[in-house]
Amino acid sequence: MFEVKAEVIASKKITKDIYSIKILSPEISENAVPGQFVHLKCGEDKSFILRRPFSIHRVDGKTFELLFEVVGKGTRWLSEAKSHLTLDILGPIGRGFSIGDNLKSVMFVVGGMGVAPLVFLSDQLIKRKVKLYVAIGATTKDRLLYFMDLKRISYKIFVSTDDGTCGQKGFVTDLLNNALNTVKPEQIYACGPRAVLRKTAEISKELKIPCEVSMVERMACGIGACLGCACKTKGKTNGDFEYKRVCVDGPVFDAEEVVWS
Amino acid sequence: MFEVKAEVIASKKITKDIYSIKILSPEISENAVPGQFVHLKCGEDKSFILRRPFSIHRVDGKTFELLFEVVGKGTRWLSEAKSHLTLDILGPIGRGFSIGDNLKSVMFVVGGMGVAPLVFLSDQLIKRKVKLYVAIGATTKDRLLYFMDLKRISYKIFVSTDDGTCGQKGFVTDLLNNALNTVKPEQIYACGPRAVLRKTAEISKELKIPCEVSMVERMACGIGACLGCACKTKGKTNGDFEYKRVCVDGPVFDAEEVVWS
Amino acid sequence: MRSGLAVDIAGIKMKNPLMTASGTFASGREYSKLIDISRLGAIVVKGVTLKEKKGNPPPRICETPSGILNSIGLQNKGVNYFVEEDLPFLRKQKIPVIVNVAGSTIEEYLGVIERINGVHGISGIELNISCPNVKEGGMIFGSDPKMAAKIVKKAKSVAEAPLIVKLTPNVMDICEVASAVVEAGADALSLINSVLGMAIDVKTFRPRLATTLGGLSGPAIKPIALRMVWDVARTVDVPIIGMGGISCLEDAIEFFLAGATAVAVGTANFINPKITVEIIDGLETFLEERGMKSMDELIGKLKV
Amino acid sequence: MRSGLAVDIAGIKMKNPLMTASGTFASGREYSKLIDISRLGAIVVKGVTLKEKKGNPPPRICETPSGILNSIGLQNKGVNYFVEEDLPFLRKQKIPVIVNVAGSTIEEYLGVIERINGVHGISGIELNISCPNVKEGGMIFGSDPKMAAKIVKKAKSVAEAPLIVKLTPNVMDICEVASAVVEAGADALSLINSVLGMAIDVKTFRPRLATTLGGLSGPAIKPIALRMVWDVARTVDVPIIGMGGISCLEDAIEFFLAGATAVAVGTANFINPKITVEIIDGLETFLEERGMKSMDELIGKLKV
Ligand SMILES: Cc1cc2nc3c(=O)[nH]c(=O)nc-3n(C[C@H](O)[C@H](O)[C@H](O)COP(=O)(O)OP(=O)(O)OC[C@H]3O[C@@H](n4cnc5c(N)ncnc54)[C@H](O)[C@@H]3O)c2cc1C
Ligand SMILES: Cc1cc2nc3c(=O)[nH]c(=O)nc-3n(C[C@H](O)[C@H](O)[C@H](O)COP(=O)(O)OP(=O)(O)OC[C@H]3O[C@@H](n4cnc5c(N)ncnc54)[C@H](O)[C@@H]3O)c2cc1C
Ligand SMILES: Cc1cc2nc3c(=O)[nH]c(=O)nc-3n(C[C@H](O)[C@H](O)[C@H](O)COP(=O)(O)O)c2cc1C
Ligand SMILES: Cc1cc2nc3c(=O)[nH]c(=O)nc-3n(C[C@H](O)[C@H](O)[C@H](O)COP(=O)(O)O)c2cc1C
Ligand code: FES
Ligand code: FES
Repeated sequence: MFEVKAEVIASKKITKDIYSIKILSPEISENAVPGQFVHLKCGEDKSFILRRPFSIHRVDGKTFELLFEVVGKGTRWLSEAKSHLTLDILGPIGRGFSIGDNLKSVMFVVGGMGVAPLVFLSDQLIKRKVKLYVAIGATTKDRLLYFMDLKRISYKIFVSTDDGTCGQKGFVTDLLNNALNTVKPEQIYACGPRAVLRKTAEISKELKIPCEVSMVERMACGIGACLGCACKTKGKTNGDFEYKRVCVDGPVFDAEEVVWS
Repeated sequence: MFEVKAEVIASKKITKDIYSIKILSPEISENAVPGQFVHLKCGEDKSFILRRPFSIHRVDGKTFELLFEVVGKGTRWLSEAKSHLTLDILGPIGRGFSIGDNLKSVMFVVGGMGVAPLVFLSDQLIKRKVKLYVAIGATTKDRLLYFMDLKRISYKIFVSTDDGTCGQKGFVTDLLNNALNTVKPEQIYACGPRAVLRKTAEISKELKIPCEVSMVERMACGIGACLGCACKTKGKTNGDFEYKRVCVDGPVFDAEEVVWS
Repeated sequence: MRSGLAVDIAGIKMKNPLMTASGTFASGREYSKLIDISRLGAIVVKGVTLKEKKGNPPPRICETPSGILNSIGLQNKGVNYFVEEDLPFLRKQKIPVIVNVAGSTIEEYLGVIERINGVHGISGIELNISCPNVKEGGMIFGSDPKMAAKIVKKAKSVAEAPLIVKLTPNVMDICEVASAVVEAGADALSLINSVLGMAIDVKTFRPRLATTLGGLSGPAIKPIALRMVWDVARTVDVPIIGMGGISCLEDAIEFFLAGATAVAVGTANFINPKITVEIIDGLETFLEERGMKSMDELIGKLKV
Repeated sequence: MRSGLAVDIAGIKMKNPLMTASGTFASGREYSKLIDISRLGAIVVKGVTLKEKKGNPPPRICETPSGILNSIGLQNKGVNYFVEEDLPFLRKQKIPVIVNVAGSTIEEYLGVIERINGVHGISGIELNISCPNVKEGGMIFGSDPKMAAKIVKKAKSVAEAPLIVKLTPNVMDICEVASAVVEAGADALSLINSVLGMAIDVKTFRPRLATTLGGLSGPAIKPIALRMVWDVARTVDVPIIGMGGISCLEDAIEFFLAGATAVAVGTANFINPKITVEIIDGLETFLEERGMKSMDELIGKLKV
């Protein structure tokens, strides 16, 4: 992990409220693995605002990209960051996705913004010639981010939208059971709202497919010191539990490890 | 008094840490009298920072100017305000300098940034063909703001700097007694640090020259409601006192009215 | 204005739940140049004492992170001046006027109440037993449940208008004081007054306020105020006027959810003089968008 | 490093007066990746209990104006784990290590103290009778002067290392508690712990913290903390560790002027991990520029 002052190289509006930003940092770019995140200072020098966590969306040489949605003051500020602005960034942080050595086929379960880290992961999987299936859902057609890219690189793609404007009407997990009747991935990676992760965990457990989920929690320090970002996980003995830190013990957890209740 | 959203027309660095800014607002410009001030929101929309008071430095048609020194976060922000930025301003506020109907000659006593409202006042006095004397002081030569302009329009100018880089070494009030031996203004207007105002008040009382001083105090509301900006003044009966509001009862007070202790 | 925003504080009927916090709005005259103050749910005036009070020496104001410290010290011209000079203007606004009553002895409090009893145009009394900026009275009365109950009981026996008691946050257990004053007859509570604080100028090594200590207000104290409103709302059965750091619609809604029947805006007026009416407009839209018919669907509706 | 920055807290010799606030720096390992923690005056570790404590459910953090609310709930793996797993790393830093001791019963506090008695590498004990985020113990002990004195007396009779007592701001009169615990044997005081607060999500109508209430920290509480340090410093004769909202050099200086012998930085670490060492560097320059030879020329030197 590094603390760097890194320059914004480019920034782009993807669709309403969704932006991507490209940042120059050899330290972070060259050390990052898919699933890791950066912890970023938003706002002017003197303003007191906690850093905000963002998944590493894509890496290209000495640069990396973030993909984010404007939901509050931090992301609003970031959406206005222009080229040449210097950002204060901690990263790369956390446990990323684990990619088994002889992995042949995987399925992504993507809910909304959950696509962000999975694009980085897909780049690595494609390099390794892993067969990719994708189940992707969003509230509406316009929010199906990277849909065409994922369609192009995946062997098969399953789509849902809450309002039915594209693919099946409903949640992405509604079509997961059906999808898993037709394709048999060796591994599932899920990223999205908690409800999506939870349901995916259930289904993959039933079908005995290993599954990793990328958890989201409010963070303060982002480096493992404050214990703010608790995720309830199974303890060493049966029935016991332990709060792990999403920032450094995760954000990617084995779905079986998480206590969802 | 108005609350206006007014556009910055121009902004200029005068010297180290000192800036002027020109603002378009017919409401404020056309209603202002010398000595009044505006109460200005500094900082981005959502940041919580009290408004800051600034004297109206100059008026030209529908525009007015401020002259200010960067001393903290509010003035720093204002120094970075670019043309076209919209400012949230309350003004014009307060009791300005009173100019007697048949006034023939006046003296300015200026300490440092105190020059700001006196430039506006001088414009009006010159129009009325009042004879102007100026006693001006600053820490050092570079801080003698508007010195050449004041020199040009004044009948006689007396100068001091704390470090002796221009004029007499010492405070402006040190040369005031001497100055008032040579010139006999009917009225004194003083603006600057409290020590300058106080000493000027003493001298003018001794010499029985009417004197008005422009007071400075921390402000919250700036419109007379919070009683934050107290200035100790003489009460109705002997020995009694009353806290008046610098924002609306001042900022210009009769020097005799103020309790200086 | 829809009647959906209407609330009732101990018989004081307000067309909406937005009030001004005492001492931040004087008697409304100044702000009436910038907003239509007749749109307010009610106006709470600056603390009034029996005789003129000069207040504390300057500096009286300083800024802190997301807040301000003040040490005004209840400067006011006394209750007679208020009734004769300020009230006529307020009456014309046709909104409830609530008088913040202060004093350094119980007798003084009672004297003010007696003077305003029956005076036309006064809808309520806010008993200020929580001012942190005076040496005598104020917070001292409000910190001790027994003392607080004693003064409230006497005030209640004299007061003709509904009696709202304003509580200080500078206590260990605000619920204890709240219960005591409600028991003693308070018709409603308002909280919180400012929090004791201090700031130092590191250039001069001097306190930033002439009085050294002052009252902290503004967004910085919002989490503290909200916690206290929530605790008190579950403890007593009288309506609560919530305040402390409210500076936007969302802040106000937090207080309603926590159990406040009405809210007061203080320090935020200094930054945005239009904030009260903006919150009124925003609140109307908020209820409308959610199909809520009255404030009852919001007040105390925190989901825990 | 100049010796001019050196201070002594009840026999704990520190090369400079900058410490970390308990619970914001874990046991230093995480931050050691970003700064040279051996430069700190001392490190105060996260609260340690006798047995493992699981802590509170998430969300445990939320942001407020110039502050944060937390409800960690003293999650830690117990004193044995601390001594065996964390301490060896800390010993290598060659700076004083102060253990923040917590518990839900007096026996538990004493148990922790006994376990660390005589353990090499522990320079002091910070008795945490002020945690707002646990149902039992914590703040309850620290709010009542008698209870506080009782536990301090017992702790003092057992403790081999200097005993620092950490006070809660959630009281009416912190001086009363301070006097009681000093009387009972406290060698030093640290203040303040976080202030009870709350925040609500107006979209979901739910509290932002799973526990509803949490502890407010960060710049928002600085005026409150400073006021308490100033009051306590004039009341008791033991050294004070000041904390609450320190996020830059000027903030630290305010606390020294108010009477703190050392200061601790908490929440600000989360935003700028280098803040402690930046303040150390800044403080050295500050003294130098003013020709001050030691911290004594700064501590308590407020001009009133
Ligand atoms: C490991 C991790 C990776 C993330 N990666 C991405 C990403 O790649 N792209 C992206 O758009 N977002 C990502 N997020 C979420 C992102 O951190 C939040 O959206 C951001 O912090 C919001 O900041 P804000 O100031 O704009 O919103 P705020 O004003 O702080 O809050 C607005 C609303 O956003 C939600 N929110 C805020 N912070 C969080 C958080 N930490 N976790 C969950 N919900 C939150 C809450 O509902 C809140 O009410 C990630 C979060 C985590 C923990
Ligand atoms: C009626 C009036 C007219 C003024 N006119 C001018 C003007 O024309 N040009 C100009 O440069 N300044 C003027 N001032 C002072 C100006 O308001 C302050 O310099 C400004 O508010 C500082 O804001 P800041 O955020 O930069 O500083 P802050 O960060 O708030 O404070 C930095 C330091 O500046 C000083 N300071 C801040 N505010 C005030 C204040 N209200 N009064 C006195 N000292 C203060 C204090 O020493 C403080 O420590 C005027 C003040 C008043 C009351
Ligand atoms: C300048 C100022 C003056 C105040 N004067 C009074 C007063 O006279 N009586 C009173 O009960 N409260 C007084 N208060 C407290 C406010 O009414 C309010 O309780 C407090 O400021 C918290 O609300 P806020 O954060 O919205 O300002 C005053 C507050 C300020 C800032
Ligand atoms: C996340 C977090 C965890 C904390 N844990 C502890 C703790 O275990 N023991 C303790 O005495 N104080 C704890 N505190 C309180 C801090 O040590 C400190 O007293 C308080 O945060 C005020 O300082 P600050 O504003 O600089 O953070 C914690 C504070 C935070 C923010
Ligand atoms: S955010 Fe601090 S431990 Fe994870
Ligand atoms: S600043 Fe509020 S009365 Fe003058």
